[in-house]
Amino acid sequence: MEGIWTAVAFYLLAATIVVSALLVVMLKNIVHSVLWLAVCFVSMGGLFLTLDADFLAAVQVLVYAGAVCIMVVFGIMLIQRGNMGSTNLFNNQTKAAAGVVALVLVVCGYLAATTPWASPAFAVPEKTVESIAEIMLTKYVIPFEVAAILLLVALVGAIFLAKEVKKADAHND
Amino acid sequence: MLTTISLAHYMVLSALLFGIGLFGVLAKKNAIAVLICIELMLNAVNINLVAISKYLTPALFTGQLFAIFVITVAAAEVGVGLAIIIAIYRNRLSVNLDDFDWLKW
Amino acid sequence: MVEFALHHAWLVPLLPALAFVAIIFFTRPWPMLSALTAVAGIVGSFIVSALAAYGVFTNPAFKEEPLVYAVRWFSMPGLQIDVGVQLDPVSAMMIFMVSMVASLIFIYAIGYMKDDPGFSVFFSYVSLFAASMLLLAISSNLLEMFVAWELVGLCSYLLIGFYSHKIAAREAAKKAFITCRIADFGLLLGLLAMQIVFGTLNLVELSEKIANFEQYTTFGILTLIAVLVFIGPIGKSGQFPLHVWLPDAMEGPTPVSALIHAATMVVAGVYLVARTMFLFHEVPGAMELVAITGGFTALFAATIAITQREIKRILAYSTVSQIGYMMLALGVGSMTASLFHMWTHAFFKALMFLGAGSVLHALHHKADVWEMGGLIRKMPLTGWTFVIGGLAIAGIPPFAGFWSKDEILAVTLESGHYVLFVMAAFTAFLTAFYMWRLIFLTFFGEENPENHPHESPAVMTLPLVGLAILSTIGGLVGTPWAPYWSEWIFFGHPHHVEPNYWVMIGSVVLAAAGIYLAYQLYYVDKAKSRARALAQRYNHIYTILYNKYYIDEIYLWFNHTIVDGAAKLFYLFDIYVVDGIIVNGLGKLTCLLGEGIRVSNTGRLQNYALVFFLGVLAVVVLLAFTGPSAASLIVGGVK
Amino acid sequence: MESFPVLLTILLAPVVAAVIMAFIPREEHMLIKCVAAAGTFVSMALSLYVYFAYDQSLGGLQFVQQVPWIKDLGVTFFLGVDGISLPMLLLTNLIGFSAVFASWNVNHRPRDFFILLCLLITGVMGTFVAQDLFIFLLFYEVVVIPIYILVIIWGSTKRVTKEYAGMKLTIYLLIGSAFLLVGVIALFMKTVAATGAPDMSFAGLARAARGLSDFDQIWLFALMLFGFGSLLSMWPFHSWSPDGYAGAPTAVSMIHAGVLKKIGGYGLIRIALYVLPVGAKFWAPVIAVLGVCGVAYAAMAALAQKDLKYIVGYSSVSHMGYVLLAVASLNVIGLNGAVANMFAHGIMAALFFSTIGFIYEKTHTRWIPDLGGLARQTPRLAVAFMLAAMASLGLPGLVSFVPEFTIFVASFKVYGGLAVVAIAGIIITALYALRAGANTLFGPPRPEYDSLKDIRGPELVPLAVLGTVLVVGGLLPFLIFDMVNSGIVPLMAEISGALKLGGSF
Repeated sequence: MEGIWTAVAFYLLAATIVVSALLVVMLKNIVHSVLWLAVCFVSMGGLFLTLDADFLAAVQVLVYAGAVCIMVVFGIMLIQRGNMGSTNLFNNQTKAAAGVVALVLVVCGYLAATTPWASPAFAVPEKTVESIAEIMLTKYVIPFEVAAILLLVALVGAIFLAKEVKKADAHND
Repeated sequence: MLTTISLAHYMVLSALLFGIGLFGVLAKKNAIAVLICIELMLNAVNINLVAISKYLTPALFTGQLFAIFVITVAAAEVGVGLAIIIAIYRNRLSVNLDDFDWLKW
Repeated sequence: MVEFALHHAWLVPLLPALAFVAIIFFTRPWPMLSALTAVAGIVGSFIVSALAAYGVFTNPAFKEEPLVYAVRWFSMPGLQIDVGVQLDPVSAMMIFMVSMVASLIFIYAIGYMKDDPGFSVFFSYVSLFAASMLLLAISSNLLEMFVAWELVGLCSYLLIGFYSHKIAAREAAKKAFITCRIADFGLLLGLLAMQIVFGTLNLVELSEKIANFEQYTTFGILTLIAVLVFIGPIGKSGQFPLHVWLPDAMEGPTPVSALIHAATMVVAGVYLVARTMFLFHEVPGAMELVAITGGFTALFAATIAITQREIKRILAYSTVSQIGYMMLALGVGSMTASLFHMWTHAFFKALMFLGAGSVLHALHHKADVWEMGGLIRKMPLTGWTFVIGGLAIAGIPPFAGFWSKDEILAVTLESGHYVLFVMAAFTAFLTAFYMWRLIFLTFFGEENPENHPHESPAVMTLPLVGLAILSTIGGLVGTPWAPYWSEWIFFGHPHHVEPNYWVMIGSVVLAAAGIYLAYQLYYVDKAKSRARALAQRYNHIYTILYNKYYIDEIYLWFNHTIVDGAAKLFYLFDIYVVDGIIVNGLGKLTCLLGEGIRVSNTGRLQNYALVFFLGVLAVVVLLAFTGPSAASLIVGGVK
Repeated sequence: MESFPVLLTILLAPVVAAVIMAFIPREEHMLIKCVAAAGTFVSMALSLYVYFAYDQSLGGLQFVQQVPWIKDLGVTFFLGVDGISLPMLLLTNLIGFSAVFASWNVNHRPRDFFILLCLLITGVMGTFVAQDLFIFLLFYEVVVIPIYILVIIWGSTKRVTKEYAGMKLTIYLLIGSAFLLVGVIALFMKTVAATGAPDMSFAGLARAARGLSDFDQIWLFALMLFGFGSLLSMWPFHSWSPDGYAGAPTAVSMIHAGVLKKIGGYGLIRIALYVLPVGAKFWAPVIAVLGVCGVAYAAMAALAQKDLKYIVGYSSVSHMGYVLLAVASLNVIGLNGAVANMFAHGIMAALFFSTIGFIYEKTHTRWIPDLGGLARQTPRLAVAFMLAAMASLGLPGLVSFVPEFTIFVASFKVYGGLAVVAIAGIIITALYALRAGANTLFGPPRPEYDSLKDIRGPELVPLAVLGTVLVVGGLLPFLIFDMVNSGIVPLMAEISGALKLGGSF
């Protein structure tokens, strides 16, 4: 019985994800795209719940829907002015891109569908957070720290890049 | 068959999402849109990671852990990417990727 | 002394060569010292060769066995070339004659070249010339001979072009060298063939091997070799059709003309054929070729000579004609007669050239005989010695030319070449005519009031006297009644021609007739109106003869049109086809390819990503559907 | 004395000079030139010593130095000379020394010029003393770079720009070496597969290559023939030669025409023929035909030239045709002639180019119609020119006659009619050489050149050095031939078996 609910949840979430992702790509207004992106991210969080990854779901919603989307919106605000109606257009290699993507889908879909996956031997343990914490802070502590440093560096780098370079400007003027 | 959600379902979903993201990356003019679509692709990967973690190695949690790392990196990437786009915009007054063909020389 | 000379005969060419080196490097700033060095070199060489010749001609053993000594020049398995000296009667006679005539010419040149800015250089060149010629004469090896042969050519080039600031001299020098070069090509081929077939170029060894040539090769090949070898003499000795350079060689200073025409360069060809007589002797066909070439050239050049106006040019054609005689004699098989004529010709032709030089010296290089006249009164010594020369070349007994020319006619008749005999006899008549035409126009008749001639200094006239004496008595060594010559200089076995009185009388009559005709036309008829009328009446023939049958023009046309045209064609082919289409074409193709491929390089990231994903897809398909082995083939490096 | 590394010293003397020059202030022109001259003089003197100290009766490699270098590839730093390489080494140093003096008047960045020149000389020398294929290729590549720089900076632009000339020269050299490299690598792989022990030395390769199949030998030889052939300006891969020489500065023309080109012929004999005799036998007719084509074709093309350097450029193509013909004859006489002719042509071409360099320097033109009558104004220059021209047309008594004669003997024997065409080249050569001489040196002197100064002082060195060799080598040919012969005979003895057995195609 629980399987059916899981299935329903999966199909609903999957549909939301695919549709919102399509909208992200298709819409002509970049702001709308970002909004649909948020929808997509949130649904993804839901999908993670169906996969027994509750901590990840939380992270997903926090980081993606909460931080990334907002950041992108700010980015758009800094850049796009005037008419937002046609800020998100296709370029002239759209058809070729569609072809490549179709090929990718065919190949990936075929491979995903035909590969004989092993079935899980047992269920996912309940205490996901503890389990993750355990390996993250023991076995993967160095990547963890590196990730932290990476974030810091990215932060500094982003600030540096986005900062207005006064001298260059003066030079340009 | 439809009712039991197997790994293949997630795989196909992930492939779909990846394809949509890829399409966006290849076909959108706006640099920010491309950035967004890259996020979609990364999410597709995350789906895979988590799904495989659940269905193949439920006890190890490495899949989930990697997903976390991916999210971290993605966040950093978005930050830096946006910063780059802003810097470019400031110099070129454009975020249209069609205008950026400096790699030609 | 004589022994020393015999065993040190290599000094003969070496002494003038040393003089050359000494002048070039040391004495050049002091003209007189240079001249003395040169004269010392050649006189020393003359003394050695005289002693050597004495040694040879007093020892009959030399008739059978030449004295040969040689050192290795270079060698490798299958090819050894020695350089050395071969003394036998022929070479002894040759070095004696060459060094004697050259000594006289050198002395004469001191006077003639006086005040010339290139005095020292001149003497260095003529020294080298003499050295090369003497080397040619005593070589024991055909390659050594070829070296000398070419060096003679080089010296003639340098000397003809001595007044190189004159375009005519420059062109004449070039012409001489290249004409001879064409001939040398044939000679070189002949030498190569001999080297390959017989494995040696040593004269003695070759003569032995060619006597039994069947062991080595066929008769056809041998004939071919002989013909090839003969091409060389055709060029060097100015035989038809390569005679064109000889008259132009007059551009050099007069002593050079004498040196080239009388004793040295042009007779080198005759000498070479004589030296390789063992080869020609085996192939009658080649002998015929030699005889016909000689006979034809003799007549041909004589006809040209009768119309020429420049004094040295007439002499030059006369030389061509006389060399023709020598070739004729060789061709009919008489080396004796041929070399005898060479011997006498050396004296009287040198005499006449030096006489002509004396005239030119006096007239400040006015060369047209029609503008001269009566010079004998002002320049008696030059004039009378020239007359002796004229008598000698015309064949009036007892002067030297008579004996040798008579012998040639006799052997030609004896060998049964009647056509050639008639040609030769007619040539004798023409020779007497044109030579005396020259003499009457130049030395007799009325004086040209524009000229202020004066006799040349003693240093010039003394050699003239010496040569005149030799021209008078030089033939007495080979009269039919005292045939010393044919006892020593022969091929195979001594061949003594019975005195043929009909031929003798006939040739004297012909010569006298020629002289008489010239006397009538150019001396008795003071206004020369009959001569002019004759020329007028036979205008066509006269023009053709005066223009030397237009052979120079034909060659010039060939050279400038065909050769240069071909060269231009080759060059254009090189620039536009080899370089243009192929080389630069490849370059252009590369550029074009680059341009083409550059289009794909849009510079747009998304475009690259598109292609990149196609690639990824390809790899995925490869890995997924064909397995790792095929993939590793393409991706590589996977083990 | 045996332990003294004399070859290494020869090799390093110019390098040391170059290093010293690098520390001299760039304004000290005279000092720089003197150092360059000293460096090359040491090399020349030592190579003369080696030439005469070499024991011909013993033969083989002497003055050997061997240091293992890359074990996995069987590479040793292997220097040594034999009768084939020694004349080439001597030639390099004679020309190198002369080239320094021929460039005595270079005043545009002389320090850079002479440093590059010294490196170039070292590179060329290295190819001749190396007895290891790897080292040979290494030195060969060392040569290319200085050449390019020298041409594009100090070259001259006439019919083609100096940039074009330098580019053409370099690209041709590189294409040639690329094919060569493919051949060498393939050869190496094949021999390693055959013997299992990597050995890059010529002798080792030759030994190992005896086991190769005929087919392998043939296609490997083809690659090497293309590589060495284009270096030797084999027709139709010759077109870099006239343009390159015309664009290059005097010293580079001298070295290039004099010795660098000879690397092609040397390699053809020392490597391709020695290692792959069966291939050589297979390709010999082709080589002969190309050689004869080169002789006749280039001589005719030279006849149509009006630029002095182009004449000599084409003439050198023509003379290299003789070398090819000689190699193709595949017998002792021919190979002797080939090596000796390379030596002779090197001396002659270097003298020719140095003379033309001086003429150009003084009159600022190489265009024959603009010249004339120089013999009056600059007699020594005229002597040098005529010496070179006469050597070029193979005048006996000068160094090139005997080699040409031996080549003719060898090729006439093997190829008959084909050789006759090549021999006829001597007529055309005479025609263009004398024409050039006549129109440049003789005729009425031109008033505009009245103030020209004849060559003197250091400028006389090329004439003195090269002219002496020209005459001495011509009068005493055994000095060269005995040496060459001592190298050729053992080489032929080693491959004669293969030459007889092979060629089943």
